Amino acid sequence: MSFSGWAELLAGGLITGGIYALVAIGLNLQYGLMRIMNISHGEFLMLGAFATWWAHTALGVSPLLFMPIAFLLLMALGMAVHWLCFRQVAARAPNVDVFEARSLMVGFGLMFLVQNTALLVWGGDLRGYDYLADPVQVGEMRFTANKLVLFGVALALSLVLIALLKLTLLGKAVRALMQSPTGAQLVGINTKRLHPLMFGIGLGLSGVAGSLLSMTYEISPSMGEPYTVTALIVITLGGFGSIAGSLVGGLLLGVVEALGMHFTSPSLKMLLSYAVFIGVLIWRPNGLFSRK
Amino acid sequence: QNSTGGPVKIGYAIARTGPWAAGAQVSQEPNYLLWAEQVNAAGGLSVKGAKRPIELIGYDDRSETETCVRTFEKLMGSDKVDLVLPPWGSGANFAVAPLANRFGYPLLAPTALSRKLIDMRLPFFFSLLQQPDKMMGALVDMLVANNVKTIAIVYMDDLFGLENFAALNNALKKTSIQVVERKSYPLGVKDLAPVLRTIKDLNPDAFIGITYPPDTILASRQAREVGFNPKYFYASVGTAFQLYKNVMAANTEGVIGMGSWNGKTSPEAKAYFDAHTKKFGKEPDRWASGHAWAGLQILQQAVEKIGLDRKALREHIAKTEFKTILGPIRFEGSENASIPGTVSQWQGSDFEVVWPKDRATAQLMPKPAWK
Amino acid sequence: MSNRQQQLLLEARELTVRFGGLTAVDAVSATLHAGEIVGIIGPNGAGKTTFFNAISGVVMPTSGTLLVENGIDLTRRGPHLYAAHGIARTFQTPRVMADMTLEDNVRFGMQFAGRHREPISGLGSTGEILDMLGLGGLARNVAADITPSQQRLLEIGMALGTRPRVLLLDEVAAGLTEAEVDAMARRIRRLRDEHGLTVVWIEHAVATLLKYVERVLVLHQGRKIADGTPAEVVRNAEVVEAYLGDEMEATA
Amino acid sequence: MSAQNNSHMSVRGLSAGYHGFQVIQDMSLDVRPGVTVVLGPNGAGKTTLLKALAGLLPRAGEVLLDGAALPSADATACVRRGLALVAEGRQLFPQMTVTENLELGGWLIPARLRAERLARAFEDFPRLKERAAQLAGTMSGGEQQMVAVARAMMSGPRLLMLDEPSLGLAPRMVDELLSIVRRIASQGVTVLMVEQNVRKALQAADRGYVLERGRVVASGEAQALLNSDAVRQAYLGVA
Amino acid sequence: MSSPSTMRPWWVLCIGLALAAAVPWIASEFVASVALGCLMYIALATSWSLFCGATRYLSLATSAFFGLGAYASATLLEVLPWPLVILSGAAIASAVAVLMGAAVLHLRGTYFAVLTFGMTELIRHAVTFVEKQVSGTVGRVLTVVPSNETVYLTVLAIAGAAIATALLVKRSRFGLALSGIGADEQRAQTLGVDTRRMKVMGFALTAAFAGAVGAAMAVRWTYIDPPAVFSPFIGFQTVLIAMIGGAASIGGPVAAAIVFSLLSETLRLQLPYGYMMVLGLLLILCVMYLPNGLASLWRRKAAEARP
Ligand SMILES: Nc1ncnc2c1ncn2[C@@H]1O[C@H](COP(=O)(O)OP(=O)(O)OP(=O)(O)O)[C@@H](O)[C@H]1O
Ligand SMILES: Nc1ncnc2c1ncn2[C@@H]1O[C@H](COP(=O)(O)OP(=O)(O)OP(=O)(O)O)[C@@H](O)[C@H]1O
Ligand SMILES: CC(C)C[C@H](N)C(=O)O
Ligand SMILES: [Mg+2]
Ligand SMILES: [Mg+2]
Repeated sequence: MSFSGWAELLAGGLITGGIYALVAIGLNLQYGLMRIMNISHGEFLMLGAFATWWAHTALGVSPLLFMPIAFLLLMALGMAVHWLCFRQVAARAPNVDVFEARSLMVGFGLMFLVQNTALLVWGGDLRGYDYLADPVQVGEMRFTANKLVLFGVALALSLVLIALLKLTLLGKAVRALMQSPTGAQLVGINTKRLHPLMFGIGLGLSGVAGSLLSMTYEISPSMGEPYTVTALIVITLGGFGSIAGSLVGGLLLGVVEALGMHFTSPSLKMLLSYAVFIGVLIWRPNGLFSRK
Repeated sequence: QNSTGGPVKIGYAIARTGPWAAGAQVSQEPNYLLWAEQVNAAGGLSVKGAKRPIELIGYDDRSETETCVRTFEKLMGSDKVDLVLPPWGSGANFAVAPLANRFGYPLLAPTALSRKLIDMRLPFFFSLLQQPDKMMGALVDMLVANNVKTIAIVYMDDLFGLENFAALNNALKKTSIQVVERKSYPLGVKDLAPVLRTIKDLNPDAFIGITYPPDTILASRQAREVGFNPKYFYASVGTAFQLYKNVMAANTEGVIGMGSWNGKTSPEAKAYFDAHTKKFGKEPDRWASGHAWAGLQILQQAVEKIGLDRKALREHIAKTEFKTILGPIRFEGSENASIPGTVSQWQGSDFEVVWPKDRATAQLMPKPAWK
Repeated sequence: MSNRQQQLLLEARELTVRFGGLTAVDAVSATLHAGEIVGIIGPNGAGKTTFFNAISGVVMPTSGTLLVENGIDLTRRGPHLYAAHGIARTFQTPRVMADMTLEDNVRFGMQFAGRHREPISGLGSTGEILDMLGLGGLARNVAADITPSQQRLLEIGMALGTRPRVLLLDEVAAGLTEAEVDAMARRIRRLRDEHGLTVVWIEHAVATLLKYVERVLVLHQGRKIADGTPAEVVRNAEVVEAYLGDEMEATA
Repeated sequence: MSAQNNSHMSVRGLSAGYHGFQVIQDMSLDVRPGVTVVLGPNGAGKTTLLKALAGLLPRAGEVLLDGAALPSADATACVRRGLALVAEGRQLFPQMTVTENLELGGWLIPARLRAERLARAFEDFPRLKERAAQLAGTMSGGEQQMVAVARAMMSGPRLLMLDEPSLGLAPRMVDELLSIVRRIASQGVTVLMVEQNVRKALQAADRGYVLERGRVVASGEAQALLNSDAVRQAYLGVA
Repeated sequence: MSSPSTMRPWWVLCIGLALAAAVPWIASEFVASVALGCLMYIALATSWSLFCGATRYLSLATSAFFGLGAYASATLLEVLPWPLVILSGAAIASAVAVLMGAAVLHLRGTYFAVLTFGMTELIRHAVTFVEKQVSGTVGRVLTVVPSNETVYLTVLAIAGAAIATALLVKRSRFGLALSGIGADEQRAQTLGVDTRRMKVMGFALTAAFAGAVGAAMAVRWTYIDPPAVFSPFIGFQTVLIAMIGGAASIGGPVAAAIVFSLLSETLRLQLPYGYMMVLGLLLILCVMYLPNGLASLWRRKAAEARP
């Protein structure tokens, strides 16, 4: 293969990796920082996607413009969900492990609820629209515009979050809350406000991911599960709570898959990716980039 | 069994949730609803001349074989409905067909596409869609007729993909067409670009994708993205959907795939097409939907003639030729013996049948480059 | 069985434990004979707990050798084997089985490490063990419901349940008043005197500890800096400098 | 510091306990500037008292800090009012580094001040500086105690409450800790401390309270308590 | 050991089994089929909580074992007698569980859950791949299948065996070791438990039941392929049922399997469009207001009854 062919292959892998990272960000905040294993992550992503599709096809709103609105909508929804369910679950659980198990169940409940609400509203068939699907020439390489946008947003969001969590104590405070609720109260962390906010941001980011993904992939109410799985794999690889880890982990996974696909076939690729994933976790049980 | 008066109870389970829903909700269930509505609007289902309303009893099978089996056991075993309609897809039909056979319910399946199912020789089972050998045979004939020398194949790792792939290879054996690449991919694939880039470098005359709707669109979009412009671009399932037009917009032009009819096939087909579009706000797909509708027509005609004696009904269906929107249909064993393999192509706003010549609604043309 | 006083129950040879760049236990060699009662002291972070962890199999030593009764080499083997060879321990931060009753906590060890071991005379049943610790009245309470100091006692009970020959006690008297520490020391002494156990005891209440043990190991920055009778150790300049300060002046 | 009779925190008619089970009954105390120590046997209610004052437990009665009432069962609000507590069980964030633990101690203060105080904490406890990047949960027992004390001081409290700060500390470290406590007190921070190390605690304190079964049974100047028979008998094991 | 209170669960089990055994002959095919669904999840959830409930290792590998059992059944159905087919399903699943357990049982919590999920997917793709290489297609058609009653009685026997095993284990040293691992693994080790061996054994035991259930159920579907038999939802649903019931108890998962199956079936048939929403909502409410599972209902009662 020519040099530009290789470049294109790698860049394609990076873009796919960027998508992986984007999908993982929201869950990383929720699980990595707050131990809420939100198994309905993909469902909220789906809501973001449907809202965007609907706004575009029914109201003619540009998906790009709608993206921040999707963020706010889902964030509000997230805060409401936290207020209604997780607040009480957190208050009643005797320790973090139990909280995790229970929030997993709530996640399943939300998954059923959200997916089937969407089904009632929009029906079960596939939807999609045509937006920014024109290929853009980047040097020798060609990619569709919507994918480049997606990659850019993934990168930007990751960097913003990394900076936010690095430069402020926000992320640490949220993690503190899970490690010792009493300790967190004693240093003055407002436990009642911070968690809904963080959960909301997590869902908001799922919404943004959904919004962007609806430009490149078809959407349906049952589209969520694979994204949840992807997100879970990426955050496990990168280390729970580490945005940088997921970004690098996601990109790496994308490149490895692209190469695997080039040298074998997409069928074997799945086998390879899972083998790599399992191998990595057995070799580095706390994620690729853990210090230990 | 309520043989006189009262509504005719027709039961089915089909995917409203889960992975099968996307297919079932395009090609199958809407047709059931539309059919029942139309028949009832016309006074009811004619049972040997006596008109009785249809009472449709539909359940969700959650895309689970076990749930599907259980529901059909309820419908046929406990509720003893008058007739059943098939579930979606080969997997569910594999499980339900023997059951229907045991209970003696004719099952006219529009979306069960496996030679193995035909080979089980279940007297009560009838398959409406063309089998892989026919579809792939037609495709290869068409490629040969248009002087295609090299092709690349991408196919899916499930029964549908593999059977079609095998049939395609089989059909290719008799030709001099050279296959430059064969790659398989798993269900739920999200990226085919690396494969398409490799294929692009090999520059085949035709691309054959044995794909399901999401991958059909993925392959089309990514072929456009990488600038892969073969003379013939074939992607099997989903090209016939309205969705394809929605997402590919102007780029549908010249894309070929599995399709067997459209509004021009017959006036009845046109009427059906319009009624469907009107009721659901979306077009039926130009492949399986038509076969689903034809299956309902066959059932309706048989009941009109025979009544609800299901054993007699099955004898009648097995022996008679029926008039449908797709033309006359007759079964040989479980197989639809009347409709040959077909190929369709997007030209302008319609998915035209382009092969075989005698069913064609338009001429095949080479695909223009992606825009 | 040979003379109790001479039988070697535990031997650590050049035991080293590293965490990354930090050497928590640095080439410590020590022996423990049947019937001894030994104290371990040393500043915070000296490596006392880590030493316990190593000689009970809880952490893998980076290097060195560990022998238990009859010269069996258990280096790098799992904690359950140490327990099976009669080495029992408590944890500095209590790790009781929170959902089980006190009784069941003590019985747990009896069902595993203690199953094929000879009962300790006078401490053969859960009742006897809990009574000896003064927890008899709480036997049917759930471990989560008792105070931290009581949980430290229960830790001893759990260890005794394994019917050990060697008992490793890590700051079991923390959080007690001077008078209570003294009572605890007498209790520990009884475990040796009346029940024939061999005891190693870590405690920062040096004055009391030194009154009740016969030999003291002093750890400092992971190294063993002294090993002798209490009298010898209090006079050791290095020990005074590193750990005791003027602590012993008040009571000496 | 103009509150009634010179007390920084005054407690009147305090009762507290755990779901229906009253541990502390109708207790009144005055915490004056300087170091006040609370003594008492196991289970007397010392920890319960501190938790109630710090807002970790609901309570009845009146608690005034600088003359203004403190809310009940709202620890965060209490911290905002200048209270800090080193709680029983330390309540560290075990999966975070020492530095992160300390930084979070300064959650409520501006970043610049936080850095300053962090440096100060590292000065007081050199061991923590050595182990700045170690996870708090892997520190030795005594080291964790240092983290807990240092973290409480990060917020720059005006009233510092310590629940058995010497727990698990080596004797020299206890002395050092108490001298740090004295220094803090001399800088105008009021200290209320529960201790089992009675002798050393009373030597370092200005005043003391003795609790038994949820009631104050003795109180007064530290020196006087140290010499009182009751204290000597009950806590020091001397007749 | 044989006081009335310790014998009671056994009586309940025997009576329950006897009643359940009569279902295919006295009730309609559909009722039998619903009962079969209950039994399947009773077997899966009980055997899952036997290990996972006690040790608090959240395994998502149930689908893998189920699928392996199903495939074993599809391959061996024509060459072995039915009981041996079931046993082979169990044996293959537990053999794989031993390997899997040896590789991942040192990881706890979410890592373990995610890894078992990953391994399930790996197995699914591997089976697809191997099948494609060997036979050129995917999936298997099962033509000679035992009668519905045989399948029903088989699954009933497996469910009965799972409950009986759970009862026996709960009172055994093995069971104590497992709950010790759940409470504090390292502490249990220092008290003499060979945790590694116990975990692998427990995991294999769980897998054996899932494998047997898979082997028995596969024949109902005529055609099986990897997506259907390795469907992650089988694993999810098992976990969900066990947790709704209260994974630390035996009665809980059994009750939850029954309640959940009946409820979801009733809702599905009565509310064909909104039933999953209702189910989701009920699940959330259940976690919020009955956080310790259904088992806490009668435990609380029992505690109140005792003075
Ligand atoms: N897992 C670990 N990772 C890194 N450092 C560790 C770990 N465990 C212990 N340490 C360090 O090793 C040193 C020895 O710790 P250890 O717990 O043995 O001290 P100790 O003598 O018991 O102290 P204390 O009297 O305070 O309990 C300490 O400095 C501690 O911080
Ligand atoms: N969470 C709780 N629930 C119920 N009762 C409790 C709880 N915590 C403490 N108690 C009880 O309250 C009483 C006072 O406990 P507290 O912890 O305040 O004592 P203390 O004086 O701090 O003792 P120590 O010296 O052991 O720390 C004790 O009898 C104890 O059993
Ligand atoms: C193309 C579809 C209508 C066929 C169906 N997916 C099957 O399983 O055979
Ligand atoms: Mg220690
Ligand atoms: Mg206390």
